[in-house]
Amino acid sequence: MIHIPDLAHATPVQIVFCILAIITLATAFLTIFSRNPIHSAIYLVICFFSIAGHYLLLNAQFLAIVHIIVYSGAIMILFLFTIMLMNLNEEHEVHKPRITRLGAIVSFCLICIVLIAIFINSKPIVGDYDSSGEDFQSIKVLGKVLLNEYMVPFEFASILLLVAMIGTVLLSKKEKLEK
Amino acid sequence: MNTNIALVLVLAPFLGFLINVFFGKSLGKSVSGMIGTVSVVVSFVATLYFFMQINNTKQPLSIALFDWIQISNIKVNFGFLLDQLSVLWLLFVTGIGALIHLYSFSYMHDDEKMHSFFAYLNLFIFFMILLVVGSNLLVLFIGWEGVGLCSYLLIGFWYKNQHFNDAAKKAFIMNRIGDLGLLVGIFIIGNLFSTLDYVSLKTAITGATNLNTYWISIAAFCLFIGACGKSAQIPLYTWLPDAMAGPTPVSALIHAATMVTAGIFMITRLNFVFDLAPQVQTIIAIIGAITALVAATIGLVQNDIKKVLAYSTVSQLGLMFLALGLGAYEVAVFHVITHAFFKACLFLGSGSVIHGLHGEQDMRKMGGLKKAMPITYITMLIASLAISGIPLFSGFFSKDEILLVAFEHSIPLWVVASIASIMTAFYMFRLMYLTFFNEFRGTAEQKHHLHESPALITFPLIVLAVLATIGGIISLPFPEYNWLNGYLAPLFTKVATEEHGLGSTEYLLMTLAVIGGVVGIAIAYIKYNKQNTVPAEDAAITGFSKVLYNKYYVDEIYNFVFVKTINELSRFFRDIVETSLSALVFGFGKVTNEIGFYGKKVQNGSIGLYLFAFVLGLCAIVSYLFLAQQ
Amino acid sequence: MNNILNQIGIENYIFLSVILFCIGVFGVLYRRNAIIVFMSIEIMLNAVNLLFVAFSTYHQDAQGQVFVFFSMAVAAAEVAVGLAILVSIFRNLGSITIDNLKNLKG
Amino acid sequence: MNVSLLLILLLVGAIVTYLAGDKLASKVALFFGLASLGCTIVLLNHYNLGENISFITRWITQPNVSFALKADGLSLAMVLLTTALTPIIIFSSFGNEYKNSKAFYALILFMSFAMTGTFLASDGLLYYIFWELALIPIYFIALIWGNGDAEDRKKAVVKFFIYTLAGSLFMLVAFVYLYLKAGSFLIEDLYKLNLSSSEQLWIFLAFFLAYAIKIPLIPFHTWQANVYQKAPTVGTMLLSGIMLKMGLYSVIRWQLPLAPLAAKEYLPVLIGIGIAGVIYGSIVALRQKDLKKLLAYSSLAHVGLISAGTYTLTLDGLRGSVLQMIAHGFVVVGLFFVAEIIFRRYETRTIAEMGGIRAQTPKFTSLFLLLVLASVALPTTFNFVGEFTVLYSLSQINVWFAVLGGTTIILGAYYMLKMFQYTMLGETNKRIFADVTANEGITLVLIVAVLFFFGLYPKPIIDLITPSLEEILTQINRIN
Repeated sequence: MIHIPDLAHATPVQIVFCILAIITLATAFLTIFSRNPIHSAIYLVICFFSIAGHYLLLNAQFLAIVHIIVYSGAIMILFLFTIMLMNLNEEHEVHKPRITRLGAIVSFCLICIVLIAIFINSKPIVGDYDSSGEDFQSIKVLGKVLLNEYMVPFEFASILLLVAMIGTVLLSKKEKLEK
Repeated sequence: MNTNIALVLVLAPFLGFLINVFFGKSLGKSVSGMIGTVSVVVSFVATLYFFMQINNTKQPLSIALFDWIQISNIKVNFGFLLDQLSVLWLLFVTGIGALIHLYSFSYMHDDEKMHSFFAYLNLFIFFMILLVVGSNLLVLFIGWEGVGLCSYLLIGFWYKNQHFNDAAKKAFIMNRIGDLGLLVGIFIIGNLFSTLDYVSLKTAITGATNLNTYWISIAAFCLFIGACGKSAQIPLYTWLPDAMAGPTPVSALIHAATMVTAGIFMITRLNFVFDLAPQVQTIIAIIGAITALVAATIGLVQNDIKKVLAYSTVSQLGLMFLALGLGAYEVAVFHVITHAFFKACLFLGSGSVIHGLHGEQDMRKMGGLKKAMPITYITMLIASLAISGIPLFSGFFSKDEILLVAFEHSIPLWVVASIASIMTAFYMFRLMYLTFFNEFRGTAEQKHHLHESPALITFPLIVLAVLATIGGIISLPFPEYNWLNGYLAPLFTKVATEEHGLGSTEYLLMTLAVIGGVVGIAIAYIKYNKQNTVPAEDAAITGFSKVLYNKYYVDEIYNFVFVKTINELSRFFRDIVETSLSALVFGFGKVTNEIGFYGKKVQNGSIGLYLFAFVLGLCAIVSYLFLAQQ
Repeated sequence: MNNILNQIGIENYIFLSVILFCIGVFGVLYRRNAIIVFMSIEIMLNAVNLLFVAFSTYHQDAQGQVFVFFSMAVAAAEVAVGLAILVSIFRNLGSITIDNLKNLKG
Repeated sequence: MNVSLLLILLLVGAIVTYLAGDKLASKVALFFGLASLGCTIVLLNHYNLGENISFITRWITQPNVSFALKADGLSLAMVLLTTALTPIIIFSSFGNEYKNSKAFYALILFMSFAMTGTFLASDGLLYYIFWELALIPIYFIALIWGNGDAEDRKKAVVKFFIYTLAGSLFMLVAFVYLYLKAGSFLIEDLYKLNLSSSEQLWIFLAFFLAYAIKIPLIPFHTWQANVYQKAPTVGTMLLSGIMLKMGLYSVIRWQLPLAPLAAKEYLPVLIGIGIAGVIYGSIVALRQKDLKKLLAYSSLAHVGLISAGTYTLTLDGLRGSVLQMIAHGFVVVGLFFVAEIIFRRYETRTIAEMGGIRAQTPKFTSLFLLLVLASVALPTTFNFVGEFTVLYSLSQINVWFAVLGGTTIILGAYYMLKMFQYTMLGETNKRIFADVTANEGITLVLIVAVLFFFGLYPKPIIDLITPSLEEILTQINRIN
C-alpha cells in the first residue's frame, strides 16, 4: 500500500523529503510550462538542486556534489549559453495543435497509470530495510569500486567524453562556405 | 570374322557418309557419287555373304559390341542380330539401295549439292541397316529415329523452298508421334520382361506360363502406333504423300521400298508379342484394310504422278498390315519384297519421266511418251502389271496370298482388300495411259527435248523390272515350292497359314482377283486410252471426286484440330498465362511497395508522433511483461 | 547506522521518480521547442538517477551509484553533442522548432 | 590432393584475371578455366583410384559450421560439367568485345568458383553461402553487359535476383531448423535426423521453393525467359548450362534425402509439376519470336522432364536426370552460342529476320542441325540416353507419366525444327552471313563431339554417378 507519511507525526527527515519532493516536481512542471526558455532553464537548475538534496538525504554526498557540478554547473550553463546564443524568447514558441496537447496528456496519464498500477500490484516489500552499518557510499569505497570493478567502463566513459568533445567542436564550428 | 564382316556391312555406308560430308565437295560429283554407291555395294556384298551363311546353317548370328545404356536391371547392349529376317531385309535394302544410288548418280548430276545428297543417302542406308540388324529394341530405335532424320533431310533437300521444308518437318513430327508410341511400347516391354533383347524376349515370352496379357496388349498397341507412324497407316499417313517433295530417288528408296516397311519389319520381328494380343491384331488388320481402301480411293483421282504412286504405296502398306494383323507375317514380308521391287521401279520410272520433262510432275501435261522413252515405258508397264496382280508377275503371288488369308479370316476384310486392289489396277493404268499413250500435252519446248534417260537411269529400271517379274518365285503358292515360308519358319511361334494345297476355293478366289485386276485395267483403258479423257483442271473438279482429290480434307482437319489448336494454345499461354504469371510475381513486389508507400506516411518526421508511439509501445511492453507474470 | 529509508520508504522514491519521469515524457511530447525537449529528457534521466540512488541505499550497495556516475557522464556527453547539433540546426534553419526537422521522413 | 585445390584455383583465377588488365583478361581466364578442367580430371582420376579427395576442416565453432567439401561421383560429375563448360563459355566469348573485360572474365571465373563450391559443399551453411554467392556475379554480368533497353534489363535482372534470393531464404530457414535439431550443418549429421512427417513436409516445402525458383519449375519460371533474353550470351550460358543444374543437383543431394517422406507422399504432384513444365514450356516455345526466348522455354521444358525424373525417387530416374542435366548443359550452351553467332552477323535475335542462312554457311548449318537434333534427343546423342532413362523411370511409376512426358519428343521436334526452318532454311538471305570463324567452329565442334561421344558411350559417366546415387537412394528409403 502507499505509505503516506503522517505529517503530524513526521520526523524531520520525512518533512525534508516532502519539501524536496514538492520542489522537485513543481520546478519540473514549471520547466515545461514556462514560455520563456530562460525561465525553464532556471527552474531546471532549481530542480537539479533539489535532486541533489535527495541525494544528500540518501547520504550520497559524493554523488550530490558531482550532480551539482555536472548538471547545475556544466550542463545547465551550456543550456543557458545556447539559449542566449540563439537569442530565444517567448515569441519563438509556436502554436501547439490540439492533437499534440491531447497526445501529450494521454501519454502522460497512460504512462503514470501503467507504472503506478504495476508498482502497486507488484506489492513490494516495504519497511524491512536492513542496515549493516557497513560503509558503502563514501568517496573511498566508490573510488575503489569504480577503479577496480568498473575500470574498463570508466575508461570508456572518458573516451566517450573525449569523442563528445571533439564532436561538439566539429559540429558547432562554422562551416566554410562552399567555393 | 563374322563380327568384322558385320561391322563392314554396317559401317561401310557410314564411312561413305563421312567421306561425302567432309570431302564430298572437294572430291567432285563423280567421285562422291562413286563413293556413295560403292559403300552400299560393299554392304550388299557383305549381306550376300551372311545370306549364304544363314541360308545354309539356319543359325542366327548374335554380335555384341559394347554396353550402351543401363536402366535398372536392363543392360542394353549395342549389338547386332543377323537372322533370316534381318538378312532378308538387308538384301533388298542394300540391293535396291545400291541400284538407287546408281540411279541417283545420273539423276542428281545436275544438282550442285550432289555430294550431300549422297551423304544423306548413305546415312539413310546406315540407319536402315542399324534398324534391321539391331539385336534389341533400342538399337532398332536408333535406326528408327535415324531413318526419320534422313527422311527429314532428304525431303527437305531443296531447302530453299519452304513448302518442301514444311513437308519435311511434317514427316519428322508425324514420325515422332509414332516414335513416342514405340518408345512407350519399349518401356512397357522393358518393365514386363526386364529385357529388350529380341532373343531373350522371345525366350521370356515363350517360356513364361502366366503372362500379363493386358499389359502385353497395351505394349503391342503402342508398338503398332509406332509402326503406323513409320509405315504411314491411318491416322498417321498424311506425311507420306507430302514427302514426295523430295527428289524422286528418295521417294523410291525411302518412301516406297525401305523405310516405310520398317513398321512391318518391327511387327514381324516382334511377332511373338503380337501373337499374344489378338485384339490388337484385329485392330491392325482393320486399320490396314481401311488404309488400303482410303488411300486407293484418293489415288484414283490424283494428277501428280508421284502423288498417285505415294497413295498407291500407302494402299499397299495397308494390305501388308492387313496380312500382319491376320498373323500371316511371311505373307506380309513377301509382299514387302515384291512391293519393293515394283514400287521402286515405278518411282524410278516416274523419276525418269520427270527427268525427261525437266521437272514436270502433272500427268495432265504428259502423254505419248511411249515412243520417246521406250525403256522407261516397258519397265513401268511391267511394274504396273505386277502391282495390278496380273498372273505370273510377282505382285500377283503376294497380293493373292494376302487376299487368300483375308478370305480365310473374314469376308468383309477380303471384300475391302479386293476393292482396293481393283482400284489399284485402275489408277496404275490410268497413270500409264495418261503418261505414255496418246498425244503429248506439254509445251513444244518440252516436246523438243524429249529423250530416253541415260543408261545409269535405265539400268536400275531394267533390273527392278526383271525382279518385279520374277520376284514371285520365292514364294509360289505351292507348299513344296514355297522357299520363303520355309526360310522364315524359325522366326514364328505359330504357323499362321496352314500349309495346304490349292483347292477349288483358292482357284476361284485367284480367278476373281485376276478378273478384278483386268476389269480395273479395262476401265482405265476405255476411259483414258479409248476416250482419251484428260483429268479436269483443279478448279473444275466437283462432287465426290473433289473430296477425293483433296484427300478427304484430312490434312485440313488435322491442321484445324491439332496444329491450329496447339498454336492457339501457345499464343494463349504466351500472351495470357505468361503475362498473368509474371504479373502475379510482380504483384508480390507491388504489394510490398504499397505497404511501404502507406507505411512511410507514419514516418512523417514528427517527433511527437514517434514519441507517442514510443510511449504506447513502452506501456504495451511493460503491461505485457507484468500481465504475463501474473 | 540507521537506514534513512526506514523513515521515508522506498515506495515514495519510486513514486517521485515515476512522476518525474512522466513529467519528462509529457514535456517531450508537449513542447515544440527543441531546447525544452532536451530539458525534459534531462528530467527523465534524473528521475532514473534518483531511483538508482534510492535503490543503492535500499540494497546497501555502491553499484547503483556507480551507474549514476556513468549515466551522468553519458548525459554530459549527450547534452554537449545535442546542443551542438541544435546550434547548427539553428544556424541553418533559423529556428529550433522540432516540427521543422522533417527531412528524415521517407 | 583434394577438391579444395580446385576452388582455390578458380578463386585465384578470378583475382589474377582481374589484375591482368583488360587486354589479357580473356586469355588468362581461359587459361584458368582449362587449368581447372585439368585439375578436375586429375581429381577424377584420384577418385577413381579410390583415394579420398574430400576436404573438411572446422570453420566456425559457434554455430558449429565446417568447411566441408565432399566429393562423390555425383558431385564430381557436376563439377566436371562446370569446369568443362567454363572454358567453353569463356572461349565462346572471344569473338565479342566487352568493355571492362577484366571484371567480366573475373566474374565468370568467380561464378564458376561459387557453383563448383555449391556442388562440393557438404555442410549446409557452406552450401548455402556458395549457393547465394553464385547469384552475385550473374547479377552483375546480366546487368552491366546485358543487351536491350537498360531499364527493362534492370527490371528483369532485379526481379530474377530478388525472386531467387527470396526463395533461397526459405531454404536458409529450413537449414536453421535442421541445425537446431541436429546441432551441426554437416550433411551426414542431417541425414541421421529422424524427422516427423510434418517436419519433413515443411522442410521439403522450404527447399522446394528455393529449388523450384532456381530450376525453374512452373509456375515459378517467370524470371527465366526475360533474363535469358536480356543477359549477355555468356551469362545465359552460365545460367542455363550450369546454374539451373545447381537447383536440380540440390534436389537430389539435399531435398530428397532430408525429406523423403514428403517426397514420397507428394510424388504424383511433383512429377505432375515437372511434366506440366514439359508440356507448357514446349507449347509456349512454339510461338516465340525471339530466338533466345525460345531456347529459354525449351530449357524450361527440359528441366521439367529432368525434375520429373528426380522426383520418381528411382535409381533410373535419378541417373537419367543427372545424365540429362549434363547433356542439357552442353546442348543448351551450344544452342545459345548459335544464337550468339547469328547475332554477331545479323545483329538480331528475332527469328523472323533470319532465314536463308544455310546456303551461305554449310558448316555452321550442320553443326546447328546436330545441336538441334541433340536437343530433340535423337538416339546416339547424349540427350537421348538421359531422356530415355528418365522416361523409362516415369513409365515405371505410371505409363501415363511416360506418355505425357514423352510429348516432349513430339513437341520438342516441332518447335526446334520450326525454329531451324525459319532461321536457317528458305531462300538465300540477301545479307551476307560469314562462315563460322575458327574459334566459333572449335567451340561448336567440341560441344557436338562431347554430345555424340557420350551418346554412344555413356558408360564412364553412368559408372561415375551410380554408386553415389545408390547411396542417396538408400538414404531416401531409410524410413519405410
